[in-house]
Amino acid sequence: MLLALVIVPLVLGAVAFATPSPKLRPWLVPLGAVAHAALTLYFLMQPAAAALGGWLVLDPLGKVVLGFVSLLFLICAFYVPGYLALRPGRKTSIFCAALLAFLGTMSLMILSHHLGLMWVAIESATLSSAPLLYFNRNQRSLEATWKYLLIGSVGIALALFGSFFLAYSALKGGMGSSLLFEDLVHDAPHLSIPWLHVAFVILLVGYGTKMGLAPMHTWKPDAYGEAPGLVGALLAGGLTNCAFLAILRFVQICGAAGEGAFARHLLVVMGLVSMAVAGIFMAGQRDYKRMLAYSSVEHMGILVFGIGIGGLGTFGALLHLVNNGLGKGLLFLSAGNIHRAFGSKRTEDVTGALRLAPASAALFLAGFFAITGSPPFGPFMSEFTILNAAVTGGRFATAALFLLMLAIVFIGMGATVLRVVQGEPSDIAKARGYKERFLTVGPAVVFLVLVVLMGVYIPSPVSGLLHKAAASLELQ
Amino acid sequence: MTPSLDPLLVLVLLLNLFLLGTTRLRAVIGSSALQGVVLGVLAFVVHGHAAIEAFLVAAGAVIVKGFIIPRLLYKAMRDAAIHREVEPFIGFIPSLLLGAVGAGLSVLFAQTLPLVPEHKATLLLPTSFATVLTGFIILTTRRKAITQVVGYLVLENGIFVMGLALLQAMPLLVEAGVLLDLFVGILVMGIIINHISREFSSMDTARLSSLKE
Amino acid sequence: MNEWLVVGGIAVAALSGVPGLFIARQKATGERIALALLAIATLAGASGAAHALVASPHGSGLAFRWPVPGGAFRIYVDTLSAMFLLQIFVVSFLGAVYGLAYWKQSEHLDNGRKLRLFYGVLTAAMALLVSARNALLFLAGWEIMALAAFLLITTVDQEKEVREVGYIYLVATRIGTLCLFAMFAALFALRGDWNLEGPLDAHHSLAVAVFLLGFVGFGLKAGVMPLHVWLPGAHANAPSHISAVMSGVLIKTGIYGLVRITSLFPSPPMWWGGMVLGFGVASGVLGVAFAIGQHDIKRLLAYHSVENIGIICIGLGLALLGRALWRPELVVLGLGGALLHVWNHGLFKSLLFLAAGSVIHATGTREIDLLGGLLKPMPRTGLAFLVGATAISGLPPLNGFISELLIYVGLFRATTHGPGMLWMAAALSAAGLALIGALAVACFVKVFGAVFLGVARSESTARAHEADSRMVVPMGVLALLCAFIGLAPLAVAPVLDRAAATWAPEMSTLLSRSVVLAPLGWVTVVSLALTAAAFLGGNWLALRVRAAPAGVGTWDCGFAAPSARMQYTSSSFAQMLVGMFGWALRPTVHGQPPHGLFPSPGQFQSHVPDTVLDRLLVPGGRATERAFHRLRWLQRGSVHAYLVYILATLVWLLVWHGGR
Amino acid sequence: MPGKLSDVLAHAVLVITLPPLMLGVINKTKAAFAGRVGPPLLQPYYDIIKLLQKGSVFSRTTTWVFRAGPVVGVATALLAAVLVPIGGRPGFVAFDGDFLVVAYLFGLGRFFTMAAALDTGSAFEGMGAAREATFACLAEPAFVLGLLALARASGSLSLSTMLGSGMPFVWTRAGASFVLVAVALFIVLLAENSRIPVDDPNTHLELTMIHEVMVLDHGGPALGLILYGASVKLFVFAAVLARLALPVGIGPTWAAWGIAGLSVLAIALLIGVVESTMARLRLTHIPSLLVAACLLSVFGLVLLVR
Repeated sequence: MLLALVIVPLVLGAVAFATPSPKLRPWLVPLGAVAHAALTLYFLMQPAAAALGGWLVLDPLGKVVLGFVSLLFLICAFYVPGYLALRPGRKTSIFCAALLAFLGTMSLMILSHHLGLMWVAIESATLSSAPLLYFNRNQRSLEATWKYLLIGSVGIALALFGSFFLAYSALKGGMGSSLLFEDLVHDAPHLSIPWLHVAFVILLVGYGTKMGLAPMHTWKPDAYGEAPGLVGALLAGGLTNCAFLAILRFVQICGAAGEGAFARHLLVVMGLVSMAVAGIFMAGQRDYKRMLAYSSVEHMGILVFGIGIGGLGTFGALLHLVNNGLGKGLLFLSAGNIHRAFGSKRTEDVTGALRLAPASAALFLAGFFAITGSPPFGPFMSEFTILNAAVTGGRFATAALFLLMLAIVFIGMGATVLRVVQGEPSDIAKARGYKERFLTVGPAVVFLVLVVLMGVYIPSPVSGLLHKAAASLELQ
Repeated sequence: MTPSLDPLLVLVLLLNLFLLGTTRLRAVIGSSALQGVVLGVLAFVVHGHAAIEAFLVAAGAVIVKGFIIPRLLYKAMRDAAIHREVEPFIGFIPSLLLGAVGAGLSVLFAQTLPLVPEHKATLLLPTSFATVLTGFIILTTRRKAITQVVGYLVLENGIFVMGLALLQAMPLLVEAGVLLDLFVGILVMGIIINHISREFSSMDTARLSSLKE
Repeated sequence: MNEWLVVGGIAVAALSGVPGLFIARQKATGERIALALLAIATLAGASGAAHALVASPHGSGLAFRWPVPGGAFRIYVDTLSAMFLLQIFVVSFLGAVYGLAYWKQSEHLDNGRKLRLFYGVLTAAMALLVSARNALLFLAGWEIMALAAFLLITTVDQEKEVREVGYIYLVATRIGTLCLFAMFAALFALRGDWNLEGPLDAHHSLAVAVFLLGFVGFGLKAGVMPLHVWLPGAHANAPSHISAVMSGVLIKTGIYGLVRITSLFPSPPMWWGGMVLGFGVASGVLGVAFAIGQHDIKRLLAYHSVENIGIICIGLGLALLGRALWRPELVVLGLGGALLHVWNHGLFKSLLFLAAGSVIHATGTREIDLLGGLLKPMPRTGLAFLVGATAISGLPPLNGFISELLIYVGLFRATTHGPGMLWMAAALSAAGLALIGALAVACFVKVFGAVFLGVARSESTARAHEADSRMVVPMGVLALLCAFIGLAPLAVAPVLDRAAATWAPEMSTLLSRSVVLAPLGWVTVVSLALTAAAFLGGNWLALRVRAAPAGVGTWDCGFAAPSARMQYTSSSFAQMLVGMFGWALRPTVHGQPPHGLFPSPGQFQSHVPDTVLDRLLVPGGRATERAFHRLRWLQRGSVHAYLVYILATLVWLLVWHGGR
Repeated sequence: MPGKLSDVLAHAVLVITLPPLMLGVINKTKAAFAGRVGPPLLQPYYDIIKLLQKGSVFSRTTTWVFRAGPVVGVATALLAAVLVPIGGRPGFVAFDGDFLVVAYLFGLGRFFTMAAALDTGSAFEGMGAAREATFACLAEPAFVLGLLALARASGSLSLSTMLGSGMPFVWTRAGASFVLVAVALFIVLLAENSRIPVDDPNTHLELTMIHEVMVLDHGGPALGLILYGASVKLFVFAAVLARLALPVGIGPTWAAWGIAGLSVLAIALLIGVVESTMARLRLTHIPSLLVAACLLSVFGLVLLVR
């Protein structure tokens, strides 16, 4: 029963909220994660499941995203107890509850094949993530949360608007207006093209806001910068990917309607714009968590760019969805540790992390190499696949731009990362006496192992899932 | 398509302009609430012959948009003990003009799109677009956090109008979900506004700009 | 068989540093284990490579499934790969031996283990990439090498300068890697698969892209002027045995890439060869010119790497021209000379860096003008350095002369019989080569004289001591190898012929042997005669002057009290030459010379920055960053502005794209 | 292709005996111009023999490198001398690219001479070494370019063939360019052997000297070796230049050898004339002279385009 994927985390969230013992509570998150992961694994084995009369369907695309989100959450969940132990005197009840609710709503969003329901789910996911951002309870985090909430809500309000346009194009096409994904794909050939175009543009902007494509990315640096590293990982690897999934669904509809070229063109443009903006804002970035936010903007750009290129690029993009998520997890968790170690996220105060928090700094450096697409890490495989798709497609100028952006981003990001890890730590920082703990370093290590694995040996089940998903996107 | 639709839609448009023009915060909230109520009525009128569910949707809209949310906002106002002016970035006349121009453009935009016959006559879609634009204008030109919330609300209203055009696409459950989300969203925003006014001793979101490059 | 040995060597080398991680920092056990493992790896890898060199290559190597998109684990050791493999393993091993004393674990508690870990990884990665036959495997090896090298360069990352050069290196290598991404993508579009195998049509537009991207990507690693920007700083600031490996071996992987890529195209257009030739001459002349201007002994050696890469490129360019014009003898001489010079430079440049390292270790400075008279306290190091200096200047009877001779003869053959364009280009390149040789002589006389001859110019130099035997032995081995190739070039000639046949298979039947084309036998005769004559003469003179009185000062035209500071410094030695190349070197001079009848004490300083890096790239980069900073007000913190962006994007897309 | 035994012997005799005589001729010529009697023709022999018998003194700063300088100088010069053909007669051995060996042998000799100079730690000798190095950098390309022209014209890579019996015929084809090359090589000869106008062997101002100042501290046998080595080097260049300038046909053996020796001495005479009629150039102007030599050779090459 697919609904379990949604119910279980929500229920556990409620339990966590109600649990009196602050000792026990953090461990409910891993519990929920394990349960969710187990369920996910079970459903991934199944051919294809549906529920609520086709409103909830687990199709190949959904399998990829769901599987990844579940994995991401599983690893991050085990970071929670260690992290909360580092932050004594914080109210953990809302935090843990919100985490689990976040997982539940994200699952709902992934499963739902009714665009309206999808909208409801992603809005709820946004709302449930607001308390996570506000965890630090200071002015900065308050401001970040406000911006995240307002911009996000407006964005997905637009998304709903777009969904209506889509429904209207069906209505105009002479069918009953429906927001069921299957109906839309089935009736796609009859959809009214102008409405479809407008609908896709609005949806791209709407869900693009949630995904963090430039120039709708403005909430990202604030949110990722002020949220705990763990939340950053979940947003960058979870919620953004859900929004991406939504966009993928509309690309599918456009493709079915024979308007794939139109959609892909927009995606390529948005992708390059996002990468450019990321590169510009990373240059000389003094705040390493904001830097990670821009890196996330860049990689969202790469995702849509890959889809826009199409062909092999589609597979590359889906592969990158996984690789980028893993890399971001690695980066955010290690960055979180460094933040704890130095008590600051400005590179003026943070230098020589390799000496103060050796493991985390090394992980951070590795994460940097991974996310910038160095062989043999996973992201290299996906970015290289996308590049090849562009070149073999004869789009040399586009490929050249893509490489140029990668270079700019690397130059900017490298400067900041190296400033953080290398050199001598200040005496104030040394005085803090931070110690690496297993629970805070372990999950990051797992991420590192996985991201390397994706680069040197992609397990056949995984590549099978990815190929199926890519195929389902490619059908015109 | 019943003819008694357009007057209500015109009323919605007028409320948009009023929202842009008024200087009083209470009035702003009130008019947005009124707009909600009108929308509820609209929903009922559009599918008047339809079954119980249309009634439920309409009722839900009226209750949530027309009563609960305004209550929340008034409460937030009281808690924050803010004085009453709206404090826009740009004057009221310019924003009125913007609204008017927006409404005009919306009509033109609706013309460019191929409508189904029964919508050709009505102002349904132009109203929707215009309301969405109004929401955006309020969101981008008003200083106070609470007015921005109202802006968001108006944006939603515009979308709701669009939804009226295709009710069977939005079954009751989803419609309810949307309303619920809206409600929770506003609730959370209200809470945050509360914190803001405590932390910053003001709701002026222009102050909320310490996070920047 | 060979492949298995090589793969085994790679695996062992990669892991050589790992056991040390589990051993207490203070213990020396870790470094011993690492060295032992590296020795095993070298034994396996080098023997595999050597076997591939002597026995004609057979079979098609190893091929396993590799479940990544486009990946296949294809390893094949042909003569080209084997030549590079042999050098990689041997030099890395010698460097490791040297490191045992130069970078004692007990003296470097914080970074010793890290250094050895990545030293092994670096060796393995280099060996992997030169034997890989699959684009992704190659790229993996390539980037692992680059990153390991970065971590080795920044071993002492507490120092600001080290951090800066590390960053420059990282950016340079990444840009190169991105070029290679594009190159392999184009290759894929050309071939349809990921194998690095020819023959391919050189006149396809994608082939041109492959060549140009490859030239930039690999040239950045090799340090072809003007792509050399990262090289001087990195070589100067890394620990000396790392510099030795980098300059001796690592930058050669760039050459390997060029050779491998060009080998895929049977009939390259003539301008390929011309271009490589031109850049070769440019890097040769400018590299050595910059070297002459340096004060820092390791920067100086680094610029000489640029010079020697230039010489190698001249050979490669000649070979390309020969292939384009179907002149097999040019292919043999050009490619043979280039590849032999790859070996030779690997030997004498590592030798020089190791010797420089022991000087630095003994005196604690890299500043040439603070050294002097070191031949007395450190005779062995001095002798080793002298051998290296003579060899790198391309003088008989050492190995540098052999490879340059091959290239010279090739150029002269191109001159004597050849169409107009070819022979004029060849003639000018020959003149350029002569200029390079003479400049190298000047530069190394300067270094050897200023560092090892005369008298010490500073306290620390005066207290210098001979290096530890674990540092001297590797230098000795390298020196002997230099002498061996110099005296018995016939021993390596067959390898070069086979390499040429591997590079240009379509010509393999026509290729005559380099022995026939170049006077290698006679060179041996002359060199032996020279050695004998010098030996006899030396002994005669020694006997004749046995009775010479000791302890007298330099006559120096009867100058009364010469002091150490009056010696001709390296900068004064170089002054005229630097002036001659001032148009390119742009030396910065400050200080005021003494003037007037009773001059107040004057002072004079001259400094030669890297024109490309310090006058072009760094300012350009700063300007770009400033431009980016101006765009930052977009992210100004106002949520209203952000919402406007969303609306604007919506409108923009609707107008420009929705309109379609 | 090694020559006949008689040839080898004759060649050896010339190489060993002639060089000092050239110095003698030069000095005689200069004396004649100066209206002096001048030292006897054989004076250089006396000097060298005397020096070889003297004892010597070595500064405490010097090392074995200081002693190696003269030895290597002589060894390389003699080896070069047996490789070059004299008067159309091939050298001991002749092979493709032998002229490169010659050039690089001189390079080696220069390397050690300069190193020996630096070994004294004297500012003067360092100065000399610096100048030697600098000017060699320009002389080398000029030399190679000249030989390229010869190689191109004669279609051979071996000195003995380039300057061999075919010379007269080649002259008929490439005379013009050979004239240019000859001039270029003459300039190179003056520079490489530190004669006026590049350097003044017997000035009394160390600051202006190049070669002489490098060997200031050598005395006794070492100095003797240096003198002899220098003269042999001069002989080698002169032999090449002589054959290029006077490509007379070959008669019977003895006549050929006679002509060879005389032509070499004629070059010496020419040098003497130049030294007596020209003033020494300022150091800063010497590079332009050598660049001019390079350009002459290049023109010589260009003339061969066909």
